This record gives sequence, C-alpha cells and structure tokens, in this order.
Amino acid sequence: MNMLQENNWLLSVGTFLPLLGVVVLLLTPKASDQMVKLVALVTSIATLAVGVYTAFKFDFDQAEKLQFVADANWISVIKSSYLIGVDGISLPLYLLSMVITLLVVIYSLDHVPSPGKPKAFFSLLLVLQTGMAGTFIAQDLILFFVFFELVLLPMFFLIGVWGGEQRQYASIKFFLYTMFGSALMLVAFLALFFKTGAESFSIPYLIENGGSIAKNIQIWIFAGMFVGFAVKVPMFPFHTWLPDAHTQAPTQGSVILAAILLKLGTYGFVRIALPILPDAAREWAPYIGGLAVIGIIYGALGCLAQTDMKRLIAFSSVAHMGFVMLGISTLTSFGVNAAMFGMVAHGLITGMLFFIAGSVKERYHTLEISKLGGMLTSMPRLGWIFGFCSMASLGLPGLAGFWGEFPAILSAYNPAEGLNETVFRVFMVIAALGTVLAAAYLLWMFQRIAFGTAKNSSSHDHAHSDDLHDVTTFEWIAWTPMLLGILVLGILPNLLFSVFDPAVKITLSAFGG
Amino acid sequence: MFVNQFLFLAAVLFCIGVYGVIARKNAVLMLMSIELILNSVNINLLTFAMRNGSTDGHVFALYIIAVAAAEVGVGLGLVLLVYRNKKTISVDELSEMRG
Amino acid sequence: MNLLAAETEVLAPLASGWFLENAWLIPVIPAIAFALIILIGKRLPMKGSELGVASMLASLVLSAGAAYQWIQRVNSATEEQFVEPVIRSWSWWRSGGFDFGIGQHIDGLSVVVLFVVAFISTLVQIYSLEYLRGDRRYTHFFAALTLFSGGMLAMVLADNMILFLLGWEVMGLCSFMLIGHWWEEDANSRAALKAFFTVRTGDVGLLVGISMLYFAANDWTQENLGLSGFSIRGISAWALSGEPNSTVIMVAAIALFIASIGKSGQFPLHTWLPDAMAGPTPVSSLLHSSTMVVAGVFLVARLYPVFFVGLDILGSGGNLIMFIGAITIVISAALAFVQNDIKRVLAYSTVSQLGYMMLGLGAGAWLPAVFHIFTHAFFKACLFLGAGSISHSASHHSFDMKRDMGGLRKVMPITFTTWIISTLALCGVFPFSGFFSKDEIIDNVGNNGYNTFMIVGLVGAFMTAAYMTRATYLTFFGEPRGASAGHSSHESHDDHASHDDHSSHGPHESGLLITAPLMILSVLALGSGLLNATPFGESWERMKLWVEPRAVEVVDSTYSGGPGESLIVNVPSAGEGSSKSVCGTSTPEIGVCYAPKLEHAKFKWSKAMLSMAIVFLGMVVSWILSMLLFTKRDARLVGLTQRVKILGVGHRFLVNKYYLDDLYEKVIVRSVAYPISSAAYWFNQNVLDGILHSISNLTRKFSGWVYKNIDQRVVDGTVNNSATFTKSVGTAAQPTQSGKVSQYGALLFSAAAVAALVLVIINT
Amino acid sequence: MQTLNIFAAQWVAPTIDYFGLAPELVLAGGLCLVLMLDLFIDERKKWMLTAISSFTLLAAMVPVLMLALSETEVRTMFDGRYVVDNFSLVMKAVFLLAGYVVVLLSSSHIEQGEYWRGEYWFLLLTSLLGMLMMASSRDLVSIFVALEFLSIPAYMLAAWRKRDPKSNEAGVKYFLLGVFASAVMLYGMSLMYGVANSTLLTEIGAKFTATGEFSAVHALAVVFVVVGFAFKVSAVPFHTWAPDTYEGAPTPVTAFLSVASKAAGFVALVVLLYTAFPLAQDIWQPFIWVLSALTMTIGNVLALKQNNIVRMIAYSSISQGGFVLMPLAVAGLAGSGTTALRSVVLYMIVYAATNLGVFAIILAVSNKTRSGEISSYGGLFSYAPTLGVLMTLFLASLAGIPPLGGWIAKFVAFQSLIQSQSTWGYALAVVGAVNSVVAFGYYGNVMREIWMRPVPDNDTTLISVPGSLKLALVITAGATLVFGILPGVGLHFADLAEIAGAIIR
Repeated sequence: MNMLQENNWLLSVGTFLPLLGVVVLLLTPKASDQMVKLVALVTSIATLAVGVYTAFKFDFDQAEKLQFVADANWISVIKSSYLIGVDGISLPLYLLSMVITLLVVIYSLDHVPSPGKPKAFFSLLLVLQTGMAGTFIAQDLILFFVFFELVLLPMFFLIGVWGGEQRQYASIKFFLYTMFGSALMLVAFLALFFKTGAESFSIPYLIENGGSIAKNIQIWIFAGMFVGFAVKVPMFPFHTWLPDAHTQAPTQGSVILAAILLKLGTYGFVRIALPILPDAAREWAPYIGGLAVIGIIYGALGCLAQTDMKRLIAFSSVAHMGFVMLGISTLTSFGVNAAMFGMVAHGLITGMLFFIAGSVKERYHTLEISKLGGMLTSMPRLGWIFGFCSMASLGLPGLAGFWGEFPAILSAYNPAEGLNETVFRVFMVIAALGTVLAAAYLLWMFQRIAFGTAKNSSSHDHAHSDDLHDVTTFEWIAWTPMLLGILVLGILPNLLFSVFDPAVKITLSAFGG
Repeated sequence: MFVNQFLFLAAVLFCIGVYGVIARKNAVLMLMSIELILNSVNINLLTFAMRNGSTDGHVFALYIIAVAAAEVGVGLGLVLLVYRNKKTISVDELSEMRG
Repeated sequence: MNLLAAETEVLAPLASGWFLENAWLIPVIPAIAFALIILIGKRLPMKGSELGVASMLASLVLSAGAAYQWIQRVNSATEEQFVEPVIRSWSWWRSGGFDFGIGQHIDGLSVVVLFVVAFISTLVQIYSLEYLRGDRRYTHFFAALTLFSGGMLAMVLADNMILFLLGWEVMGLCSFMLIGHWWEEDANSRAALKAFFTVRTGDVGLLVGISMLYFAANDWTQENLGLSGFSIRGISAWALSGEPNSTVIMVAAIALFIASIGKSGQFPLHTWLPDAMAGPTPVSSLLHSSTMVVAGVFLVARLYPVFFVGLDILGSGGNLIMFIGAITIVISAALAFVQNDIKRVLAYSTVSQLGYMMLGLGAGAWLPAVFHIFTHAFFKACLFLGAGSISHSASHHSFDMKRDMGGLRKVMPITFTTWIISTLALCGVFPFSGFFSKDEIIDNVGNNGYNTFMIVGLVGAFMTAAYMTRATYLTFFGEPRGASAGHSSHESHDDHASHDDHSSHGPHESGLLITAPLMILSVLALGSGLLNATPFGESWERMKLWVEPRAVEVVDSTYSGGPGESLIVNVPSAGEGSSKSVCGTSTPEIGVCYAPKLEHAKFKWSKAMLSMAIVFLGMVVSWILSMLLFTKRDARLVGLTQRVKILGVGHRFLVNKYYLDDLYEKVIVRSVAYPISSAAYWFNQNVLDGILHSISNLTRKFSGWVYKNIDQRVVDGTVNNSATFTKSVGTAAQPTQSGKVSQYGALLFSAAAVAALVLVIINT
Repeated sequence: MQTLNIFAAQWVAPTIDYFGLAPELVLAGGLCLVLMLDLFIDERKKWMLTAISSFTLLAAMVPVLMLALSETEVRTMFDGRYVVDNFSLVMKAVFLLAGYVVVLLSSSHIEQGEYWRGEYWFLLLTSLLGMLMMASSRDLVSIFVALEFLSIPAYMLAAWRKRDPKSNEAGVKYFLLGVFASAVMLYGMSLMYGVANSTLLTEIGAKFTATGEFSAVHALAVVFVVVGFAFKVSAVPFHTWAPDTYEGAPTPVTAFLSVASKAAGFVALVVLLYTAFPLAQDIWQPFIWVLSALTMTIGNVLALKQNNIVRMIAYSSISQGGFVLMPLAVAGLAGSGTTALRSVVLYMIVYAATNLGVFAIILAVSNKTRSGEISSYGGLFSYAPTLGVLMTLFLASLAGIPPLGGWIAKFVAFQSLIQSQSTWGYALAVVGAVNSVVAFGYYGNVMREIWMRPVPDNDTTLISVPGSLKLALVITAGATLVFGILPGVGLHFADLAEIAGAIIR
C-alpha cells in the first residue's frame, strides 16, 4: 500500500487545533462566559475549516491510498511512530467528527447543561474532538490506542458532571467497561507486534505481515481486539453500558457518543481487525454476525420495553449498530461499504434524535413517553422534525438510514467465500424482521409522543406553557446541516459510497473483495 | 569441623527468635527476639566463614553487630516514646489504625 | 433447434417521443411540489393546495402524453413484433461491484397505471379543495397527498426493484400520515400505525424477495443483457429463461407475494384496510381506487414472469395467488353485508375486487386483471367520493347508513346518479365498465381450466351485487333518518371541528368542486369498459393491443441493434389445445423473452348472460330483503337473527368485528386474555385481528420480560455483581489488616516460610 | 587465628575514586552542615535549614550529571563492592529529585506544630544518602548497611510527630516489622554466603546454582533475601505495615516512604536478581509472579474500600508496586531481561513523579480541609479548579490512561511480559489488565468526588497553596505530562540504565 506524502501537515493541524483552543480556553478568565463560548466556537469552526480544506485537497481518484501521510519519530524504543494518514474509509468519519463537534458547540451556546461551568464543558468537548479525530487518522496501533483512550476521560466527565440523576453510576460504568475492553485490546496489539517479528506497530506494515501468523494464534489475538472493539460498538453482550450512559449523559454527550464514539469500535474492526487478521476474521465472522442479529432483535425488544424516550433511542442504537456489524461480518466489500454508510447515517440520525430528546427534556422536563404527547399540536416544527428522524431511523428509502440498512441485509445473502451461506441467509431474514420491529418501536414512540392531544403538564409543575416553545434559532442552526445530510445522503448515496468503495476494496483484498 | 552443629544451633535460635517476635506482645521482648535472630545469623556467618576460610563472614558479622546496636537504640527510643504517650508498651495497644 | 437458420427480417425502429423519453418527470414533479408545499405552502393564497393540484395536473398531462405516444409506438410496430419498452436508466450509486441504477421503464402496463393514478389523484385533489376546506392541517394534507401520488407514480415507472421499493415505502409513509391525518383522536393514530405496521410486515417479504432475485439473477442478466439483477426487465427475462433454480424462484415469488398481500390487503393481512377508513374520505378513495392497495397487484403484474414460473401459474390445480384471491373475494364480500358504515362497505368491496384481480393474475388472466385495475379505479373512486359527498353535505360527517342516511336520492340527485352508475359498474352490469373487466376475469379463469375458482368468482359477483344493493337502498331509498333528516348534531364519525359550519342547514347537494369529479368519474365508470370490449370483437380489444406485451421476442445475441430494433424469429407456437406458453415453459438457447405467452378466452354471450343473471338475481333478492327489513319492517324478518340461533350466530360473527376490535384494544390495554370472546369467535376471521394485536401485545410483554430479566438482571447484573464481588473480596481480605504488629509479623514470616517450603519442594 | 594473620598481612588499603563517590560526599557534607547549623542558629533562622537541604540535594545532582557525562562508563571501587554504573546514576538522580520534591512538600508542612525541623532535615538527608549508597552497592554487606542506613532514619521520620499517638504507632510498627524483615533477610544472606562463599554479588552470581540444580538451602536463601526487599517495596503479603505507617506518619514522610524508600527497595531487588542469583530464576520467578499477582489484586480490592485518602493512596501504591514487579516475574527468560529492567526503571521514574504529585495535592487540600476523608474532596473542582484538574491528571496517570505518564509505564511492563511469549507471562498480563481496570474503581471514585459531588457543608473558601507546593506541583505535573506525551524521554533514561556485571539472558 503506497502512500501520498504531500501536505502532510494538514492532518496534524486539524487534529490538534482543538487542543490549542483548550489552551486558550484555560487562559480566558472564568467569569466571561461569552468569551469562553466565542473561543470554543471559533476553534471548532477553524478545525472544520481545516477539515474541509483537507477534503478539498484529498485526491478522490486515489481514495484507496493513504494520503497526507506523516511519519515522525515518536517512541523509537518500542518501535512505535507517529504515523498518520487518511484514506477513503477514514476521511468521511474524520470530517463527521469535526462537523458533529461544531454542531454540538453551536447547540451548547445556549444549552450549557447544569451545573454550568461552560469553560470546563467546552474544554472537554474540544479534547474529545482531538481524541476522535486522532483515532480516525492514526495509522500506528499505539498511536491509535492513545487516541482511543484519550476519548475516555472527557466523556467520563461529560456524563458524570453534566449528566442526569444516575450520572455517576453511568459514567463509572461506561469508563470501566471501555477500559476493560481496551486493556485486553492492548494486550492483543502487543501479541500481534511480537508475532509479526517485533518490527513495527504501523498498521500498513501489519496488514502486509499479519496474515502470516498461525491461524490459532490469530484467533486468540482477534479475540482480544474483538472485546476491545465490541465493547465500544457496542455488540450484544457488552452493550449494557450504553443505555445508562446515553440516558444519563447530557444531550451533547449523547449526540457525540452516538454519532462518533460508537463508530470508533466499528472503525477499529474495519481498519485493524479484519485486514490484519484475515484468517481469524473468517473464523469469527459467523459469530460476529450472530451477535449482530441478536443485537438487532434484542435492541428492538429493548426499545419496545422502554418508557423513557431517551433510553429507547439508546437501545435503538444497539439495533442499528447490529446492522453495521452484520455488514462487516459478511467480509464482502459490499457489506463493509454498507456498514461504513450505516455508521455515518446512524451518526446523523441518532445524533439528531438525541438532540430532539434533549430539547424535549428541556421543554417538558421529563422524558417519560407516557407524560408526553401532542407534540405536533404544541410544537409542530419540532414534532415534524422528530417524525422525519424517526422515519429516517426506521430505514425509509430515500433517507440516509436505508442505505446503511438495506445493503447490509442484502450483503448477508451471500457473504465472502469460505463463510457458511445458509447461516448468513438466516441472519438476513432475522435482520429483515428486525426492520419491522424497528418500524414498530419508532412509530409507536412517534405516535405516543407526537400524536394525540397535548397532555396538561400539571403532573410536573415546572412545565408551563411558555416552556413549550418551538425550535429555537440555535437549534435550527445546529440541526439543519444534519437534517440536510440525512436527506442528501438518502437521495445521493453515491456521495459516500464512491469514497468508501476503493478503500474498502483494498482493505478487504484478503477476502477476495 | 563440626559445621552442622553450629548451623543447627543457628537454626534453633532463629526459630526461637521468630517465635518470640510472633508470640510476644511486649515491644522490648520483641526487640530481644529480633536480636536472637540476628545472633543466629552471626553464628551462621561465622560458621560458614570458618568452613570456607574467608574473612567476609567475620566482617559481615561485625557490621551486623554494630548495626544491631543502632537498631536497638532507635527501637528503645521509640518504645519510650510510646510509653510516654500511652503508658504501655504492649504492641497490641497499638492498633488504632487498621482495615 | 437451429433458430439462427430461421428466416429473419430487420424491422423499422419503433416510434418514440418526448413524453416517453422523459416520463421520469411524472413522479419528480409531485416530489418537488411536495417540497415546495412544505416550505412555502402556508404562505400561499390557497395554502399550498394549488401547488398540489397543479403538479398533479402536470403529471396527468405528461402521462396522457406518454400514453398517447405509447399508442403511437405500438401502432408503429408490426403484429408479431415485440414492442420494446422505453427504458432509460442512470447509475445511482455503486458499491463493491454492485451497481444500483435509477430509471424509468415505460411499457403498456406502466402507461395505464400512470394515467389512472395521475387522473384519479388530480380529481381527488380537486375534490379535497372543497371537502377539507378550513381543515386545521390543510397544507400538510395536500403535501402528503401529493407525495403519496408521487410515490405511487415513481413505483409504477421504476425500472429496477430498488426504485420500486423506494416508491413503495414512500407510499407507506404517506398512507401513515394521511390515515392518521386527524391524529388527535387516538383511534385514528392507532389505525395509521396499524396500517403502516401491517404493510411493513409484508415488506420483509419484499426485501427478502428482491435480495434473492438479485443474487440469483445478477450473473445471468449481466452476461446476457448487460443489466443489473435489480432491473425489472432483466429479472423478467431471467425468470423465463429456464435458467433459474425452481426452489429459489419459488421462494422469491412467495416472499414477494407476501409483500403484495400486505399492501393489497389480501387475506389474512386485510385487517388494516377497514381501519384505514379513519382517514379523510378523499384519502380513502385515493388509497382504495388507484394507489396504495393497487400497488400489491401491480407488483404481481409487473414481475409477472417471476410469479408465472415461481408459482407455476397455469399449472394444474391452482396456486397460492388464486387461493388467496378467491378466499379474499368471499370473506370480504361477506363482511360487507353487515356494515353500517358506508365507507366500510366500500372498503370491503375494494378488498374483494382486489381479490378478483389477484385471482385473475393467478389464473393467467393477466390482461383482464390489469384492465380491472383500470376500470375499478374509476368507479371505486366515484363511489368513495360519493360517500364523502353524502357525509359532507347531508349526513353531517357521519357515515352510518342506518342512523344518518336514507332517502337521499331526492336531495342529492347528482350524487345519486353517479353512485348508481358506479354501483352498476361495480356489480358488472352489461354496458358498464365493470362488466368488461370482471366478467373477463371470471371467464378466463374458467377458460384456463379452474372451474371451482370460476364458481367462486360468480358467487363473489352475486354477493357484490347483493351488498351494493343493500348499501344503495339504505343510503338513498326509504325514509331519511338521523342527520340526513336534519336532526340535531351528535358525536359524529370524524369530527374535525372546523367543519361544523355545514351542520347549520339540513341535507343538500354538494358544491361543484365535489360533484364535478363525481360526474367525470361516473362517465368513465360508464365508458371506460369499451376500451377492451371483447363482446364487440377483435377491433374493440384496444387494451389487449396496447398493453399486453407481445409474448415472444427471440434476440440473436450475435446481432447488435439499437433499442427497439430486433431480429424476429418465428418461434413455433404451442401445440393445439395446450394453454401453455412457449416462453413460460422453455426458451430457445439463444433467445430472450420478457413475458409469458397467454391465451385469451373467446367471449361467449352464453357465459356472459349467465353471470348477468346471477348479478341481477343478487340485486333483486337483496332489494326485496332490504325493503322488507328496513322500510316495511316485516315481522318475519325483523329480529330474525335473534330468533334463529344459527343465523344469529353467523350474523354476530360478522357484525361483531368492531366490538371484537374494541375487545382486543382492551386486551392490549389491560393485556389480559379474554377467554370467552376468543373461545366464542375463535373461527371468526376477525380473530386474525386479535392475533395481530395479541402478537404485538405479546412481543411487547416478551420484550418487557427480556429487558427486565435478561438485560437488567443477567447481562447488566453480571457487570454490577463483578463490582460488588471485588468489593466483597476486599472485605474478606481486610481482617489481615488487623493493626496488630504480632499478627503482621506472623503473616510476614509464615508467608515467607510457605513460599520457601513450596519452592524447595518444586525445585528439589 | 593463623588464617586471620595471613589475611591481615595481605591487606592493602583500597584506592577510592572520590569522583565516583562525589554525590554521596556532597550529601554527607550537606547533612553534617544541617546538623551543625541546627545547633547554633535560633528559631527565626530555621528556614535556612530548608534552603540548605534543598540546595544540598540540587548540588548533589551536579556530580551525578558529570558522572553521567564522563566517558568512563563504569567505575568500580573496593574490588567491585561499590559500583557507579548507569543504572546507579539514573536511580541516584531519581532519588535526589524525589528527595528535592519531598523537601518542597515538607517545607511548609513542618512549620506547623513546634517540632524539630533540624532533625527532620537531617534524617531526611541521611535516609537519602542511604538510598544513594544502595544504588551502588554490589555486595551483601554494603547492601545490608545501605538498607539499614536508609531505614533507621525512616523509622524515626515515621514517628516524627512525637505527641501524636498515630505517628508513634506508625513508627513502632514500621520499626518492628522492618527490623524483623531485615533479620529474616540477613538469615537468607548468611545462607547465601555459606553457599557461594562470597558476599560479592557478581561472585555469588557466578557460583550460585551455576550447576543448575538446587538444594533446599538455595531456595531458602533466595526466598528469605527476596522477602527482605519485598517488605521494603510492601509487596503482598509483606505489605501489612504500609497502610498503617502511611496513614500515621506525617504526610510528607509518607510521600517519601511511598516513593523513595520503595524505589530503594526495588533497586536492591533488581540488583540482586540480575547479579546475585540470575541463574536461580526457577526459584524466584514463580515467587515474584505470585507476589506480583497478589500485590496488584489485594492492593486494589483493599483500596476500593478505603475512605481515608492517604490510606487509599497507600493501598494504591501497594498495587502499583505489583505492576513494577510484573516484568520481573519473567526477567529470567531469554530475551526479556533487558526490557524487564527497562520497565522497572521507567515505572519507578514515572511513578515517582506522579505519586509525589498526588501527595502535593493532598497536602495542599488538607491545608484547608484538615481532613483525610475522601469525601472532603467533594466539589473540589468547583472552588479550586486547578487543584482538581491536576489531581485528576495524577490519578489518571496512576490508572494508566493515555496520554498521561502512567500509561507508557504500564505499557512497557505489559510489553516485556508478552515479549517473553511464555504462558506465565500472558497470564500475568491478563491479571494486570484486569487489575488496571479495577484500579480505576477507586481512582475514579476520587475523581467523582472532585467533579461530581457537592462541596461538604459548602465551604468554598479558596485554598492558599504555598509557593514550595506550587513548584512541586509544576515539576510533578510537567513530568507526568511529558512522560505521557513524549514517552521517548522517560524511556531514554530507562534504556540507559544497565547494571554492570549483570547476567542477562
């Protein structure tokens, strides 16, 4: 895999610019909130600008190659280096992280959750941004690991400080879960390092030499990575941190969590686990697929059982990521393309749903579905946006969700050679059933929240009618791009597929496409 | 030479000393038991030195004796300190911090 | 056989034209209009409705033009020549070697349906201008209505299954929005949910079917036609190529058929249709005449070769489609007898008419079925709009025939006339359109050797005549009752408060905006049949000429010609007496064909007379009974059902549907089984409804259980327990930290001693 | 008698390389100066002592640096009983810097209460001197002497608050157990001497089990010697003194014990393992394996239950010791000796920086709250954000979360375990991985207090941090961050540190 070196400063700038912003933030006096917000806003805008410039410089005709590659000496003693670069797989996620952060910052301008402290809040957001962007550009396992972990602490505090009632439990749980996963992942990385002759941690190098490892060892190493990534995704048995984290996190936290953090896991599968350990991947694929479909059905059932709007959306994430993992588990470039698309789509849609949940909470002071209702009468715009997102989320053709869901199901019909077709076809049918359940819980939620007549909010005294104002300006600014994204990607999916496809093909060359 | 007897003696002294440390509640007695252990060590060293015909053992033994003296000095000082504050030198009284 | 040797001649290129080439505009216009209405609709003088109407008119013009030019095209072709459909496609997106196209596929079928849909939609929109005037969500309504038509149109001219699926789903979504238009009422929103959900359940079949077909067909189509496995044309050709593995194509066909069952409200998934009446009347008429419910039938007609091969149509002893169709006909017709709500009567009649179409398709009567789509659209739309007009102007928004109607023929002459015409058409009385299509179906079913099903069809015709007569009598004859008698208002069926300005004065004829569509439709209900009037001989069978694809085209793969040009080889037609199609059974090696060859029944007056007699019998019987029952209050009939056990039971089975529905709603709410009811009505088809509900109810309970026990207790529990476990280990270890020096010493030394001992043992 | 005369006749005075001894000499001079001055200057001038002792420590750094830069790699004295090699130099630097930070921590703390500052500095410097000697000792005798040299002052420092029974208790426990442990160790040493017929480590290394087969004596000797230092590094089950002593002793002393004297213990342990009985790895590897696993685990689970911050940190430092021990459990295997050594040294460096930082915060906060309860940290972030953030950084580093120093230390430890590619190595790695997760349980708990809990009886008076503490915080925090973001720096020194005459496979 040859790499393009020019403009290799771009990625570093785009990644570490937020940290610069953090430094400035720390210097700004605590009192002047406006100043703090301004700095945060400017930083994230600048970051996005760099990102856009990167995309502009990106050579889409060679999307399969790593571009803007920078390779600097970092920890020579353990043969790990500061090797970064983006290709067709990384770039969209890299940009997505920047966009989402900017939108979240904009949304936060007048939605800093209690207990205030905007300075700390925005600093954490920016640190988070660095971690996410870095994870997507890192081409060295250790570097990847560092960024992967760098995300933890800020999210831990976002949940724990600005979260809901049970925030402390949720945050600790989130942290321990992920840390447990990444600890084993690290062990797996090290084993991989030594089994490939202790030469280098660089991912391209390992992709070349990883295949030579004996199969049974590959399987063990893969197991380690699997735990690490599956916790992040999250896949079925490891998912229980998600609902708590999502439910308790502040709106911004949930949005970032859903839009980007979950993708780190799936991205890890695509970028690291599959190409480096193809044989093990083949062995594991059926189990991954199985867990994925379990996740689909299971998440849907979980949703049907919820009475809390936000928790319902959280569980729907489990189901959607199930589709993504199903696509990945087919080991075909078609399936993985679907998965990649699903990642972006889910990022936009579920992120949007969490935004809405946040605004609902802010207006009704509750998320109990039974206490909501008649949103379409009291707040038509919000209601219709909500409907739009629900429809997108249940995979309505013409909206982004569909292109992640349907191709994933389709790809399961014939997985890569060497995988058991019948098993995957069964998965396909189950997944198709999953779409029905998806329709069930989403529409059910929509019907109960948006339809009917507005419940008089005497049950919770705070909610006066003046709280039930419709979408505000900041919300419009923050939401419009995502809504447009959902629509545009739904109509022109090729925008993304054309970027993913070449890179994915290369990545999966070990599986014969 | 009669190496084994000496070693055996040392071993016995060591065990007595250890027993004393564990069984005694009186700080001073514990100190004395530790001294017993140190002496058993000295006996060991000298025995081996004699057997191997090297002076290292003697030197080591001398150092141990000297250091032991210092230790006892510090130890008794501490015991006095405790006694002044608690009016007792039973170490079981010293269990304010635990868990 | 050496077909290459067969004599061949090159034909002139087929005529095409702007309208055909750019037919793809037809769905695009409404889509754009939808966006505009949403964005700026509220600010427009007519609240965006004008946009809707205008866009529908535009699509109507375009599709009319397309139809015209298609006819030109057909005429330009020779008798035996295959009329190449006008296919244009663009690559939409590609991924991993898969190419998803987007494009149009214009042939007779799509032209017909396009025209019908555009036409009906236009009328319905015009009608709605009056009917929904002042509704609180006027704009939203028109937006949804427009997008709805757009979805249907897109689906109709889709050239590949993905686009087809897209239109299909968009329609589902809009039906959700339209049925639930007055969603303040819980019942309406639940009906909407039910509709969407039921249809969605069927869609699993569509997803699975498309996927299977794609992977089964793709290689073949790529190789032989250079088309993707999604393209409808490719799939059809592949299905008939003798290539496909019989089980695969059968499973695929069944999967697809499940989808169309859901969409077209066939038994057993028909339960959502009556509830869908919760929507405003124009919606019901659009849904039931030309769009939503027709989609399922259209799917079967569109991918006919797949079903033809997969389900072995024309095989002996009938097939799944026929059975479903037949059952649906009878069941729903029976239900239609006991309805008091006029719209529900019509709804069930729609279901049973769809049953006819399915029956026809299943029996290889492709053309009559499509023709029935055509005619049925007009008179059913007319009937619904009529019903709407009544409730709008006479019965104060009530649809209850027994309570609020009767004797309306005097007050609303236009509505009455149009209604009568359409009713006759529906019953299939001779000069009216229904006769030519429905009778044709029954005729062909028999002709293809399915006599039992033909009898079912005739029974259906009898029942149809009967229940329509009953409805007509109740509505227009006898004494005015309730609201139509000008009585004071009562809580009414769909109380959209803003409408009560009408309730001030008594029953009267509706305004022009309502009656004009009625009249236009009734004219068509009367005349449209003549487009394929078999009785008057070949020259009248226009539909057959224009719409039915010429069965056989055998292309020499060595020959490369532009679209429309092709080498024709005369394939020896099937042996005499056999009703098998050449293409259906086998294909010449070098050949490709896109549609099975189908026989057509010769029209015989004798058969026609027979069915006519049955229909009239039905009308007369029903008329007399209704008169005795409802006007004369004849002692022998009134309360008959109470007196005669068996009749009573049967009657209740039918009537109690809604009562049962409520029961099951309650079952949901309280989630308690209702043993008596389920035991008493266990074989009542409405139990299906209960099953539907209790399934969802069950799922919900089950998921609740899973969530509570598996997720929270087991999965999450292990996590939390591990935490508590570590803590408890700590507690266990704490006593070592007693704070007692001597114990510390003991621990220290004993540990050392043990370690030494162990190591001594293992190392020596 | 005869023999003695002969030896006496042969005796010649050893040549002493004063440059090599320079750091020790400077330190010795400094502490004498402190002792003297303390007698003569009056109370108001006592601050001079602080200045002098800190100056002494920095001054002692100079020769260390010069030695490091001088071209002679290894200087041996007293025919190999006292060696100045890179390993010792690196460790000496660590000791001196750690000592300097401890001085910074102490200076404000010991003002409070009318206690004897002079003695405090004197004892502190003496103990440090012992550590410097420990770093160079390559002979059983000199190791023993150095050990006592650094321990005895430490006993007294622990009991330094004479009126505080807790402090007394701390001192006495530390003393009794320490002496007992060293006695046991001595018994082991005597046996070792008996077997190898020399007290010089390299000679022992050459002779000891050179043949490969062991007798009970060998095992006994090794175990007892290791126990002696396992006590020093408070490895479970020889840790029992640590929590009580740490809690009872004055906080700066606790910092000193938990960092410097622990490091000294590791130094001696490593030297012994690498030079005295490297060939006996079959004996000590399993032993260390068990010690490490126990230490990590027990330390963690007990730390989970603490609600006194110092005690919690005590247990945490116990479990950290387990992580340091981890690589030593495979140090005897082919190819992993070097990385194991590197890992231990790096871990000591990083751990020293981070843990001292933690104690700096504890001191700063206790200035205000006057309480050791973890709950007293509630809402710290809201009224003292800087302290809160710094504490978070330090704790995160201890928990081994990138990009803070701790992660690279843990990483290298794991690396050397897995490099051994032995089942035991993998097993211990997994144990370590699990433990590093559990550890976050209590670190996270403190973070939670700082960030998410309300301020106790919301007394949000600002905390006044004395300048010396500020300096200490800057040093430690800076080091923690640098080690984490540019791990090359720390690894460079760790890589330099080779033990002269070590037998590494």
